[in-house]
Amino acid sequence: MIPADPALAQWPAALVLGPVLAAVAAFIWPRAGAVVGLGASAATLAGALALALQIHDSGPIRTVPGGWDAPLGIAMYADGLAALLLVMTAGVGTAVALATAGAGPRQGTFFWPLWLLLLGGLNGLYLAADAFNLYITLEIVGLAAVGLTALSGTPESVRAALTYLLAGLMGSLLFLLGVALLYSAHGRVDFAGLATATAAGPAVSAALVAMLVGLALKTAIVPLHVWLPAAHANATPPASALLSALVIKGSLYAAMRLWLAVFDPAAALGTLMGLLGAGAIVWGSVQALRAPRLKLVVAYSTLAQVGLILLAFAVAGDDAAAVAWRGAVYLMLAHAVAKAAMFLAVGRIVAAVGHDDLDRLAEARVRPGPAQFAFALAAVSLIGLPPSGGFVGKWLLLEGSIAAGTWPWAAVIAAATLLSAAYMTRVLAQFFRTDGVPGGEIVRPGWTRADAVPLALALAALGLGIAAAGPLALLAPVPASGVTP
Amino acid sequence: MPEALLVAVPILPLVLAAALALPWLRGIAAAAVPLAALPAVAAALTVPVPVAYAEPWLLLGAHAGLTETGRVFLLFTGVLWLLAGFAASAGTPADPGRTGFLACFLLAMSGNLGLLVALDVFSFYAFFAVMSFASYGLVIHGRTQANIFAARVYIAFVVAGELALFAGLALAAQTAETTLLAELRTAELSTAALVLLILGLGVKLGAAPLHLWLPLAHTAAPAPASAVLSGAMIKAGLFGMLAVLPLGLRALPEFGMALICAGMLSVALAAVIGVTQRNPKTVLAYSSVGQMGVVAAAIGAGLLVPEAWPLLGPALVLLAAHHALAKGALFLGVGAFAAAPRGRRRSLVALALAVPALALAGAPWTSGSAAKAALADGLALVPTGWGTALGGALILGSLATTLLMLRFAWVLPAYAPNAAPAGAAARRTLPALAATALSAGLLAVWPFALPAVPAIDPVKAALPVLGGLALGAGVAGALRLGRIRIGEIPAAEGLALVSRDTDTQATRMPLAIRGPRWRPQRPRPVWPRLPADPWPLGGAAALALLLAMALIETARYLP
Amino acid sequence: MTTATALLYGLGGALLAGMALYRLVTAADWLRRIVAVNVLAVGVASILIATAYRGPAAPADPVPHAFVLTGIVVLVSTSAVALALIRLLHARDENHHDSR
Amino acid sequence: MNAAWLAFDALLLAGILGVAWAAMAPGDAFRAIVMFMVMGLLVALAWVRLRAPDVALAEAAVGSGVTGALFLRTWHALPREAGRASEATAARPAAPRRLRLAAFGLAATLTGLLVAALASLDGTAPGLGDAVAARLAQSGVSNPVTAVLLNFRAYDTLLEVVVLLAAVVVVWSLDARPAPRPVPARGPIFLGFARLALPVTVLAAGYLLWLGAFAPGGAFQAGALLAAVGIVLLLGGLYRPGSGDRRRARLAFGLGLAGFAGAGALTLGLEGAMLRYPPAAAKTWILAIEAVLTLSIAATLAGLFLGERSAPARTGGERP
Amino acid sequence: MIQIDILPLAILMTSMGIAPVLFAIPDARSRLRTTINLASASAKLALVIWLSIRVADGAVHAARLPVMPGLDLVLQADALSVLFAALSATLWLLTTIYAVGYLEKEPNRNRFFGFFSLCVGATAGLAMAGNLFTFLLFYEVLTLATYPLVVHRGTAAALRAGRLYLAYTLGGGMLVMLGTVWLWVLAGTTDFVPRGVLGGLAESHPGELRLIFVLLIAGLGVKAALVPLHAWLPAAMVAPAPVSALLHAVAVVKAGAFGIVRVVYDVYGIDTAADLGVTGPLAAAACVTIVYGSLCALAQDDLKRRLAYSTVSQVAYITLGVALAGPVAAVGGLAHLIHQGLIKITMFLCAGNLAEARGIKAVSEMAGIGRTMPATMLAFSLAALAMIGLPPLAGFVSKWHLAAGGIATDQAWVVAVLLGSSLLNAAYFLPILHTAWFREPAGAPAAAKRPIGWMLGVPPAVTAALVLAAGLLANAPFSPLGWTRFIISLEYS
Repeated sequence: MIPADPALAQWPAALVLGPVLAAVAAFIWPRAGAVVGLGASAATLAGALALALQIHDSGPIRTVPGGWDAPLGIAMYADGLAALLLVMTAGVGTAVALATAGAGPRQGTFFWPLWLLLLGGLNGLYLAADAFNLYITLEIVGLAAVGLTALSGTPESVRAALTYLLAGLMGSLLFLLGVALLYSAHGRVDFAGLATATAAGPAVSAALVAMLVGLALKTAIVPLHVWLPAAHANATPPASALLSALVIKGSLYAAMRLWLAVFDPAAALGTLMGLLGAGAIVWGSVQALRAPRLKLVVAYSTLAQVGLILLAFAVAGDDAAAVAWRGAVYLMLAHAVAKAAMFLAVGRIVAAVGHDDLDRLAEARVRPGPAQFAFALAAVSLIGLPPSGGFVGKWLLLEGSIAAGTWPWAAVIAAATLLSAAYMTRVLAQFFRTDGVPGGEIVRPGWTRADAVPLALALAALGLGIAAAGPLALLAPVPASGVTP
Repeated sequence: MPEALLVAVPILPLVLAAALALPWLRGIAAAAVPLAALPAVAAALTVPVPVAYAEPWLLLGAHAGLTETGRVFLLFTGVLWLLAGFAASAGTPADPGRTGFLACFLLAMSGNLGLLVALDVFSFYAFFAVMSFASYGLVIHGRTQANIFAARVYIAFVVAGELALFAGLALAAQTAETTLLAELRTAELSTAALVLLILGLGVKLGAAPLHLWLPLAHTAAPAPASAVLSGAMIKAGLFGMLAVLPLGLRALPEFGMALICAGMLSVALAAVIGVTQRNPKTVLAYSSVGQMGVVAAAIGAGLLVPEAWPLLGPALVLLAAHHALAKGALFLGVGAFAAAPRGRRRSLVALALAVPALALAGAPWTSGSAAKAALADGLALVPTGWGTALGGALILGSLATTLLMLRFAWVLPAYAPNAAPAGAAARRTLPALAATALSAGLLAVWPFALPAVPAIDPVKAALPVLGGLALGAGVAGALRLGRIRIGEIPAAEGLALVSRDTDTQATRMPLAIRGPRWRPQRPRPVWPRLPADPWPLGGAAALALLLAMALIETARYLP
Repeated sequence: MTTATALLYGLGGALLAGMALYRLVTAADWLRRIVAVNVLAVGVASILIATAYRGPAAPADPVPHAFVLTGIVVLVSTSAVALALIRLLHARDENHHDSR
Repeated sequence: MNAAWLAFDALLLAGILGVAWAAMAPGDAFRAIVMFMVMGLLVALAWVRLRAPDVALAEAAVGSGVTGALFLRTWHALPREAGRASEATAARPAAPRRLRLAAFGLAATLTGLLVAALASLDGTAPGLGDAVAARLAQSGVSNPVTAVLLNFRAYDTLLEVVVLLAAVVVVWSLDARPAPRPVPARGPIFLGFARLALPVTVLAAGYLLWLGAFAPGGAFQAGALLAAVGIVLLLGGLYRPGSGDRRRARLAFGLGLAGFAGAGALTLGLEGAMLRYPPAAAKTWILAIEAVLTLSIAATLAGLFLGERSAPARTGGERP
Repeated sequence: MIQIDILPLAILMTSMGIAPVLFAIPDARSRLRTTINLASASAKLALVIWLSIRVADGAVHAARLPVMPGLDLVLQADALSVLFAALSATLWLLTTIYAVGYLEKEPNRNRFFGFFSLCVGATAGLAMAGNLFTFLLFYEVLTLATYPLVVHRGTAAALRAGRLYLAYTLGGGMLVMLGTVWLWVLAGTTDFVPRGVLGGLAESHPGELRLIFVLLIAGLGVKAALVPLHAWLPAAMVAPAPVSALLHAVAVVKAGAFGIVRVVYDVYGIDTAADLGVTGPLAAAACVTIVYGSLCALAQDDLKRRLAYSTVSQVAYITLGVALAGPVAAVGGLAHLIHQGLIKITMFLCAGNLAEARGIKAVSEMAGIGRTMPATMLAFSLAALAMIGLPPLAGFVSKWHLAAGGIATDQAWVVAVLLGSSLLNAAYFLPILHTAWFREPAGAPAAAKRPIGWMLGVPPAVTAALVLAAGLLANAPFSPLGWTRFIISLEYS
């Protein structure tokens, strides 16, 4: 477990400390915010990549900060899964940071410390191998996310942030309840110990339920999603991008990790998760089909996408499940990249058109082509059409469910694809519509540097469909043995 | 050299047709139309038979060549096209449809001549199709309602015939595993194949009941076109049958009887309906139907009694040649008559037309009588029963023809086409006279073509003609005395009921199945406003989910 | 739960948590909801403390105590944010009322 | 004897539950807040009873004290005129009845299940008490809780401080306009009390901090006390921060985390593991960190209480 | 194990690679755009020709890139790929020339040509796909690249058509994906191998294989416009003429048909498919489509709609040829893949010229147009007659082989279907010719909107010439027919 080069054992801790220190700096010296933020994000990305390579070559890394080993001490555990999400977070974050820095000081000085805290928190979350440690990282992520939500300062955003915070609070307290139950049942909270601990009693089951629901609240799994549409639709574009691309992935990852590494849930529970997923797909898609605002459409599509990922919980059978899990993780990855691209693109569109009222979009005289193009590319990945990361993930998910012989899930996946296509087309049609423009000549502003980031992200989302071999190699051991620290 | 000549037979008209498409060549091409058929005549006269060439790259492997029969057909067809071309090029350049007409004329010519030098199914079918479809332009040329209606009927029959031919050839070629007409003839063909082939070729032949298009088309088309239509093109059907049917090789009694019946029916119909017509061209058309009825009957006899074929075959060829020249002469003559100014020229033409008319009627010492005699010899070999019937049919045929010719002579003077072909009367008269001369001289040149024709018994030949004359005179007298008027039975009797409202029907199709139309309604987003405070719902949902999961997990601990 | 005392407080914590959950969902005003959250936290905390209790003689298990300490601080921070949001929300409301 | 204790426990619990219910029941917000604070004190008492003095102290100081203060401040900022429907106050109608019933049923069932789960525990789980006791000597401090907080599981504590910073960042990022109603002038009694109380409190805080190493107490409790000092100072207007102080305040907020995380980085470099102190100097490290934390926590709590904008010297509308 | 092969990659890149460039070129710089377009199109054609020569020599070209464990992106050139690639390359060049002329003044040309080349690139990818996975990938790319072309006009009607198009094709794509994944799970491979990859599975899992077949064919049938999955095709007529031409001749419709060919021959293997008893129903579906499409075409007055329905009917010939499970019929079907492409593109280009030059969109408006636009109508007539199946034109060759194949496999009823269909073809094409050539223009002839430049005039002329040549020189070794025979000789060796 302990890698050959002890220096590498420090990577995980550094990935948490770095952003945190940067956050402090950015908070104390607001003027330097952008510089610090960009630098820290890029550095984190580099570190995450290095870690990923290391893990790819010589297996997972386990370190114990403080030098006290679990269960008394806390272990940090970095396997392919964690590494992948670390890279995803740092990568998407860096891109969003670039876009924000490009947008100038409008975002305000508080974006940077918040983002860096979020980054540190997420990194800690991915690396956590201890239930209580996980709880605190969840809190960091939650607070930073609330801050980002309220950043735009509009009344809607404030109300949304408050609802979000409350949901998050309930979630994390349920999670904490789970931790308490676990401790009282096993006398320890480190994953490795819990995984090997015998005798899953009612208390442990209760813990599982409490933790799952707590995380479900934070992940906005339908029907616990009430906070999400408002929160994601009213934040500033970069904030929305971070929120829907990264934040919900944190809690989802935690649920996945616990599900795979700590508990052995009843099969029926998996089915229930699948049903929740199906419900999320239907509800999210239907709402996205009816939403009057562009940003709402994008926000609701997040619900549907999360639902799709949930289906992996329902697929049983060792090999089949392994494939399905890989698919789910890859979907998380693809969704993060594509959704970030999409929200940034929407930001550009709204900036150019002046509103995001879907029905009046076709009447807009200004047509920000590059941004719309980026949106379309991102949509391709979200729908899950080749060549895109979404497609690869969907393929693996399908493969898993078919291999397991669970037909309903395959059907649900197909339906999800078509539904997402439906509501994305609804938006794209507005872009192409030109006869609605009252009289005037249509203005097509050309490229600007600000379009580069969303476009690059969208292209990356497509690239994930071609260059899937590498990431999947990282995930190869998932879930067999790989996820248990 | 011979190969080049054979290739030139269909190609020259094609080239000219193509040249017509180019404005700067149009004049020359139009002027060259009369010469388009020259290679055909030359080839027929010079190329030694039998000869065959293969061109594997063309189509699905094309074979060109000339058979004994083919040569004769090529000869009289070529001659007829030559004369008709001369007449056809008479129209004034002012005529708007002239270029199109000439183009179709040349295409049809190329098809007609080409199918005579084709030895394989593909090129035969190709040329056959070119001829048939190009003739549409000849039939519709006048653009009158009658033209359009005739053209529609014609094209309908053509399409049907082509399809039948296509299927028949496909079936035949597959079963016989060859694409050579000659080998098809010797092969054992399935019934379906034979039926389809006979139908496909029969449409062109124009024997009842597939004749409906013929009177309309021949009436509607301009004189030169009618001449080739009824003189040359319908013979293509006969040529096809001679080429593919196992005549003289195998007995196909059922087909034989069917054809004989069809033939008799044609003769009867032609006589009864033809005599009531007022338009000389229609009368001529019906006489063609009658003649083709005889042809069909003869072929039927050949299928019934293969032994008779050695006699019947040459007789049929002779009949074809005779009918081609005579009918061509008559049609060209009608055109010339209509074009010629009243007076001596006109009466001259009228007199000249008596010759082919008599020939058709089969008056003694005419080609007609010779052909009939030859046929009679052949039919004599058919066992009694069918034999007598056929003999009777033959006599009835010439009787009917005589009547029709009388009728023709009767209605000709009154003939004044609504659109009198303008100008160049001479260029219309000369070919008519030439054709007349040829049909008259046919017997003289015939021995060079085929084994000598049997001696003609003038009395036997004259009887039906005289009978016809008598009958005609009698009937006419009776009608005159009894003050009885007979209305004209509309040509193409069966179709006469069909509406002639062509303008609409030309474009609108009878079957009207609308393609499924997709009416998308954009979903109006009726938005249930997010509750200002959605939290209680979400919280309650969380509690519910907690309970659901808890119950599922609890189930583990229940015994 | 080793001792009756511990069990008692544990169950008490459970009851607290249950009450808090109910009120958290049904309370109509934000202030009350935050209070409910805090009560919920206390409930969870008392379960932990009860777990740590090893009877009057033995020293208690310090790790749960540490958990609770951390939890308290985390909760006060979160509550502070929530309350700040509430104040801000109210101020916005005022703006709205003024603007109307 | 034991029975008596049980009776006491039951009574105490009943009281806690009752007060808690009252704190959450609809009605006057002020009463609810007071009830909540009372509950905090009772809970602290209960935890003392459960031999968790550190936690009790923290609950009293932070859970009850600071949180209560925050609640009161918010309550003070909210409109109290009846009639105006502000979703922040109880003036609005409660959630629909059907939902209330459903929620009650659900909550009740869940509580039942939770109780069952807890009851099913046989208490065989050893816990980590022995492990802590075994390593206490090497931890550098003699108070096991402090040992756990700042040595064995120092990483958790580090992240906890991150949460604290995150909170203050968010609170300061929320900038409401118009500026809140001015704090009412304090009467002379308040000021007198303040003059008397402040020095004492500061001393107490220092004592608590020092105490934390081997007895109940520590950075957070001490920080809470100091925060109280700061709040009183500011509320009483005894100390008016200038516009430049906002920078200093931020510095103070960040200081603790910077110190702690810096220590982490340092140890990572020196010892090859984050927050693994050199065994000999463990106590020094811990006390140093705690000292920094205390100040920073105090500042942070104060900052959370007051928010950025209560620096009077500034006018709104800097940021869009 | 990445495997690089320049030739296939180059063929793909000549159209896909330039798309970004075309997107980036502003509308104004049309000369630059045209240069790039034509250069790449010609380059592609040259490369394809070279490739076909190499393949005829038996050389193997394959490039692969691993995407998922066991699933590679494979570009591979076999005889069948070359057939399709050659068609698309040739017609792309012509259509590009035409499109440049057609869209001279319109806005959004950069978008149009960008997606245009993406579309053709996807077609090339489809042609060279070495396994079903790769095929699926390009199949969807094609769907997406075509949508902007369909809705190019930006009118409400266009967008409606676009929605319909996406609804159908994405649904189909989903079915194909389901089938592919299932096949992958079942067989562990999706490679295209002559005579199929299923091996013993046909005995062990017949039911599943049938279901997979249904999924795949249904999915591909959407693009191949098999009734009842065809409704999108007539609706897509709102697209600009070059797009319709491409849609019907090369890209979308043919992709479906080509996919069906691949599935039947190189995934299942014709024998296995026949043993599973799935070819019969397929043939039946094809026949229904043939007849129904023609019947619908009869009713249309809008020229392009009539052509669209005729496509529905004609493309089913390809399916029919495949489904008849005999070498001769297969030759007919595959040859029709090419022939129908040539014929249909001619018709659509001519239709486009009519609309551009005279604003003529309906058959009823075409009276006497033969006089005013003889060249265009000549090309159109040639194509129409070819479609009816008259010798010596291309259509005859394929029809002949289909009929012969049907007879050879003792399914003579096919001949009946062909006759019926040809009859209907004649019934809806001949009136057009009659109207154009032999009817007097009703009232004043439509005024000329714009002259037909060489860019609009030459492409249809060339394709018409090709239609004639493909029939006249059918037996020549490098004619479509000859190449098809070569392919089938491999299949039925």
